[in-house]
Amino acid sequence: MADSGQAAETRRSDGAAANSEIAAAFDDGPAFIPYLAVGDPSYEASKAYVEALARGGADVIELGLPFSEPIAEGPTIQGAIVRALEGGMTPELFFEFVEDVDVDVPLVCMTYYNLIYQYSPPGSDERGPEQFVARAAEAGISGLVVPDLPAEEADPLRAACDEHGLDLVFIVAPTTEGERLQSMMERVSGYVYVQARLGTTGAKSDVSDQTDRSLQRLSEWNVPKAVGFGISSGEQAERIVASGADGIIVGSALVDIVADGVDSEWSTAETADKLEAKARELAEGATRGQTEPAPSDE
Amino acid sequence: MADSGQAAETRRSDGAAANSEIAAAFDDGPAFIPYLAVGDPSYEASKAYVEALARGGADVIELGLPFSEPIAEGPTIQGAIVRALEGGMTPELFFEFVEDVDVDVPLVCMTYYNLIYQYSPPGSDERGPEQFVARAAEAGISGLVVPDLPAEEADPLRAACDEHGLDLVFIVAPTTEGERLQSMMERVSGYVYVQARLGTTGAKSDVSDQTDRSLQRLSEWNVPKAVGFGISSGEQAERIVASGADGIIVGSALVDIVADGVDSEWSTAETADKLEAKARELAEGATRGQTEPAPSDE
Amino acid sequence: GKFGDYGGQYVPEALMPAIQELTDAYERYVVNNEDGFMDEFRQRLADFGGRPTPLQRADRLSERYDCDVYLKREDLLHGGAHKLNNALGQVLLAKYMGKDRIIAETGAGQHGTATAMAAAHLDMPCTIYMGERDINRQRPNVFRMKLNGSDVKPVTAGRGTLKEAISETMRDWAASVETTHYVIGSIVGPHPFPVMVRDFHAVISEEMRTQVREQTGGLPDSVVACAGGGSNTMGAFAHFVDDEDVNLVAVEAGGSSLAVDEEKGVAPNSASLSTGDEGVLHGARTKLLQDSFGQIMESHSISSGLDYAGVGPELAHLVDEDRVTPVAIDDDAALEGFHRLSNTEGIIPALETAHAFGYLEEHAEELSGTVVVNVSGRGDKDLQAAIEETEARDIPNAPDMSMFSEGI
Amino acid sequence: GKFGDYGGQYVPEALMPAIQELTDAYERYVVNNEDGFMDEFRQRLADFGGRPTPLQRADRLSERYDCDVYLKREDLLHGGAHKLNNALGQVLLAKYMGKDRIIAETGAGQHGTATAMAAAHLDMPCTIYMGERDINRQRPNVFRMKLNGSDVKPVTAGRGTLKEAISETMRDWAASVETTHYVIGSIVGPHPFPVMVRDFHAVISEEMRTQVREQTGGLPDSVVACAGGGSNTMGAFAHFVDDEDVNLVAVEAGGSSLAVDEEKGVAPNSASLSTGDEGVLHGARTKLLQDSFGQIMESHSISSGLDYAGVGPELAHLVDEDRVTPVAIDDDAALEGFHRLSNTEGIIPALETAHAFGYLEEHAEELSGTVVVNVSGRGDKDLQAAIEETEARDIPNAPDMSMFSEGI
Repeated sequence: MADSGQAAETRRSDGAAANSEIAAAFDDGPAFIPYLAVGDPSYEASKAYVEALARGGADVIELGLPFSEPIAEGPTIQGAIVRALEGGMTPELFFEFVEDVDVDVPLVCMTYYNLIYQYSPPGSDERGPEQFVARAAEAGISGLVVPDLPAEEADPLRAACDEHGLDLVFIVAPTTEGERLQSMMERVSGYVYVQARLGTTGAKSDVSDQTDRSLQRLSEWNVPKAVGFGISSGEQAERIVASGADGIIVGSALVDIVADGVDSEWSTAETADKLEAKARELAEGATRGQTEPAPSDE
Repeated sequence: MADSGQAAETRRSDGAAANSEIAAAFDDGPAFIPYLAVGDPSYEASKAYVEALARGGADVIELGLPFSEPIAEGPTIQGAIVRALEGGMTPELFFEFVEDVDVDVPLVCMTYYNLIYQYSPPGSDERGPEQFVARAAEAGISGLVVPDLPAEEADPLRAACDEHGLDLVFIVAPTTEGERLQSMMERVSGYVYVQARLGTTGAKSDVSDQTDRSLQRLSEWNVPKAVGFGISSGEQAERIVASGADGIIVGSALVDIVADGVDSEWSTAETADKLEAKARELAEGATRGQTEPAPSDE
Repeated sequence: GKFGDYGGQYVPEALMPAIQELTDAYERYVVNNEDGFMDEFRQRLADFGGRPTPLQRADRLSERYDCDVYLKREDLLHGGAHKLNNALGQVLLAKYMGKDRIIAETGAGQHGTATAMAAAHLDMPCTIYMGERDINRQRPNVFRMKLNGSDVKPVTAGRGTLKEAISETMRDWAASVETTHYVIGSIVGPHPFPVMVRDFHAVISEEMRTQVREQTGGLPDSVVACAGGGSNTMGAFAHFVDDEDVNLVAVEAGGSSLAVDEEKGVAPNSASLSTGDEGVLHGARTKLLQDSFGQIMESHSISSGLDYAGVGPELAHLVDEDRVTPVAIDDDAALEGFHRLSNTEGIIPALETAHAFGYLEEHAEELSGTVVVNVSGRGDKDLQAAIEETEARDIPNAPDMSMFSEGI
Repeated sequence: GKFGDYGGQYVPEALMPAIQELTDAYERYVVNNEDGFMDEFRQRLADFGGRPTPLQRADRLSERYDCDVYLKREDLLHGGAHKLNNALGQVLLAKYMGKDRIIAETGAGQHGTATAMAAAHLDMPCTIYMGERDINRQRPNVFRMKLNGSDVKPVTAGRGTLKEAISETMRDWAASVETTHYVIGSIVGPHPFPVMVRDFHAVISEEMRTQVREQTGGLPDSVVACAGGGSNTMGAFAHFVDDEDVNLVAVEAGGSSLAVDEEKGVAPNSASLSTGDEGVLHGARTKLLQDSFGQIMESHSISSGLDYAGVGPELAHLVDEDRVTPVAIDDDAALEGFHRLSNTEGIIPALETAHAFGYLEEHAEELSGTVVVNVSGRGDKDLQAAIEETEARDIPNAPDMSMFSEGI
């Protein structure tokens, strides 16, 4: 406990990741952070897809642990969650998946607070964030994103993360300002998830200029800024990174491929190949963004 | 007008019929007074039926001039009225029928007040009771029964009847008492229609002992008492007359035969024969009632 | 029992004693408040019925017509229409008279449901006659009556509609008159029904008068109410009849046309005040839709509650006296009024009531000052009809209803 | 924003500024009546909504249970249920906040229709999200919303019911939060919704308290209200919470059984107060029906308005504090209560409300003194459901409904 308290203090003072793997992912140029819901549409397929993302150049992977009421998600990711739940995904299976999946990038668990709040390890009667984070750490999770957990309600989870060396990623919206921004800055670690525009998750062809303004608001934060919401092409990835992002987060554009695979009855390998190709496009776009000058209005 | 005023005065003082034919009908033993709706189911058939009733022994015949809202009728006579209206019966056709039908008993028109109130002779703009009664008298009608015209509202019609020598028959219900009875006694002529029981028209197998009480209430009236509502057999006719009635009125039991004829597609002659037979049964019953002693409870 | 030449008691003799007994009871209990009848009536109207109903300013309509439009919210009365005022009054009166049974007839079912509610509330056995065809068209209302414990008797005679149900109820009454009260649903029928039903509904204009004074400081310039038989109309007018400066507008159902088809015996409207002739129907002399022989015409309106060939004798008289102005509003304009109140004021009116809003639109140039409209009922009962009738027409202010083509 | 451990603001970050802006507006306008907001709200509730609603003694029920049963008649509010109190309050608040658009979600359609009415009344554009399956089950309500000028958006995701509609509305709000107010329909969701919705409905118990004192001279012994999300419940309880001698009974939907089928993720009831566990749903920590993993269970009730897996955090807290007694009443008993109120008192209650009358019957021996039941809504919307559910059971006090076997 003393140790973790110290870790938290360290994090808050220097903005560094609590988890060294996540910190490392941003060391080496812009990070490409793809998202998939675990178990969509099955445990095995999902494993192949996540491994394909790693091959495609992912620096960190966000793994969705599906919750029945995903209020922050757009229809695309909601569809993935429904498929995963219908396929029998549970928190325990999720952790087995994390242990099982063959990738060597840090894994971040994205889920809703009730699953964390209710979590109890097999055979235990105790429930809650501490239990969840302990199991996540044991399975090899490096960080958490909890879209319905605002900074104000996050202290119990933050403490558990500190204790177990996990990062807790917060989402900054275009509307986040003032005290709230401050409160998040004090609690965030690993990276900050910069929401590119208002709305829920979902691939869009336009990427708002709100991104630029958001990045400016966060310019003083000592934590990598990863931009998400609506990125679907290598070109967009390039622009975002050129605007100053330290990383890009892509979910819906990848989930769309999984959904197409389900609808069109592609083989797992076929879908995995398409995912890998898309990942590569995005990762390369991000890399280009760093080396190119920022696009001007001319 | 002076004449008719005098006639009215005469009637009211001695209770005699204004119309000599109706008076005569009761002279010769108990009167059998059948009812049919004119035009049910057609002008021609209806003519044959009325003539059959005369052959069967009718002393007076009540001819229904059909009105679209027959609120005092039971379902049987309502059915007859619907058939007659659908067959095209109108007040003018009704009067032609009266002129046309080959019977030598007095004819009484039974209808609702709106048809009287609205009546205007062909080619005339004037409407109302005076016009109606004039035309009825001309056609050969001897009297009127208007079930929705209480004595209190009857003065205009009473005056027109007096002027044209028609009787105006009122219906006395089992519930009629006191002043209302008095008011009717002052206005009635021809005969009084004694309603055998509460309710609307319709053949019933029981004839209520309300009849006896009603006849007693009217014992001082100087006008023949004809009992109606629910008489359907010679036996009932006999009992009623034996109880002191001067006549019996039968409608629904006869209309039932017409309705059966329509339903069973009997020929007009066939229906007419059945009507004649039924009329004979009723007329003979009535006659027996006068000669037999009144039935006792033993 | 007379309003000029109108009114009277044109009923079969067997019913006269009941009519006289009712007249006597009306005078004792309703007119003279014997045994505190009217106090109990008013208390029950408040507690059970929800009176007083509000008088609400309609902001959008006021702006549209450049005057102050106020809505008297009878749609908020228990059951969803003004009908309960009368039904509760008569059932309570029957109790005071010692009757142990209630009968009524109903066409669209509004009067039947109000009577069934009142009968349940006052623990009175109740039988309601309804034409078989109407039963099939108004099944939710039939179900409501049954839920309230009433016996609903189908009438199969004739065309199976209101006319036949009235005849059948009269028959029941003629046979059961000693123990039974017949609850007539409008200001029609023989005396004392027209005055009694008016008195029970007069609470509408009594409240209206107080409320409009409180809100505007004066009397209204006009009071507008739809008119079928005329019960909500006289209820809304009663306390203003003596105020000669208050225009009283009775909005009738103009149907599809004011012309008549005498051949078929059909008037494609229910505008007896505007187009009817004097005659005798259902116990009273009044204005009627009838053919030249005096046969009653089949009337028509988009709103079944206005669909009646007669009208209350008192209204007929007030029209002859030029105290009440009759206006006919056709089906199309009524539907437009229905949609206007729904989408600009958040109140879905009954199709009957909608005629009054059709009047506002069509006679906008005549409106000025304070105009009070009686919102006689809510439109929940009319949703299916509104869909069908709107689809059959080109109503500019209707929402897209394509998803409801197959009904709701 | 907390009730013991319950409540809070568990929402996506993008919504937090809106939630904070709303919290600020709630404190200024609702709590402190800035710019006379509460005065205008109350005036509109009176004129447009029909407040105060009556407190009526139920004579037959009082006799049956040998105590004084009073009915708080929220069924008489415009729209037919208490829902308008809140919808009108929030739409008016949105106007004060300068928002120019309203969104809401609805399951059975009651909150949607109330919101659509309020939006029309206050001239606010309104979009209502509704699951496609619910749209097909509740077509009359959909039509009412469209008539009131609202845009009804079908949600096709998932099973097409309330849960999906909530997600879709959240999505809209997350994208439009700067111009749009999301009208939540119960005392659920993130702070300030639970307190704000309670405050808008608290007029129920405020009136109740005055009325019961006027009629009985004292406070009630019990206040009984059905509880789904709990808005009518807290509305009926709010002004009695500090009166420790007044029993507060929250009647939940016991459905067909209080047992759960964890395998299928189905709880055949909606009794979250009686059987739920603490968790986080739709922005607040409260009692929930959830499986051992924390996935939300599909709840069930004969009354769609009670069919929700969560409950207001304030109610959850009051239950933990033993201030409110939760009681579960199953579908059968609710239906029997539905029929009893209909045929003995002349009031057809909503199936939600019927649970409270099921409670009276099943807990008759516990009743004494003055018992006030909140009649949260009328049952017109439930006629079809009542037929189907009654036919599927043996309900001794139901009328013969054979003619309705094919629906109404």
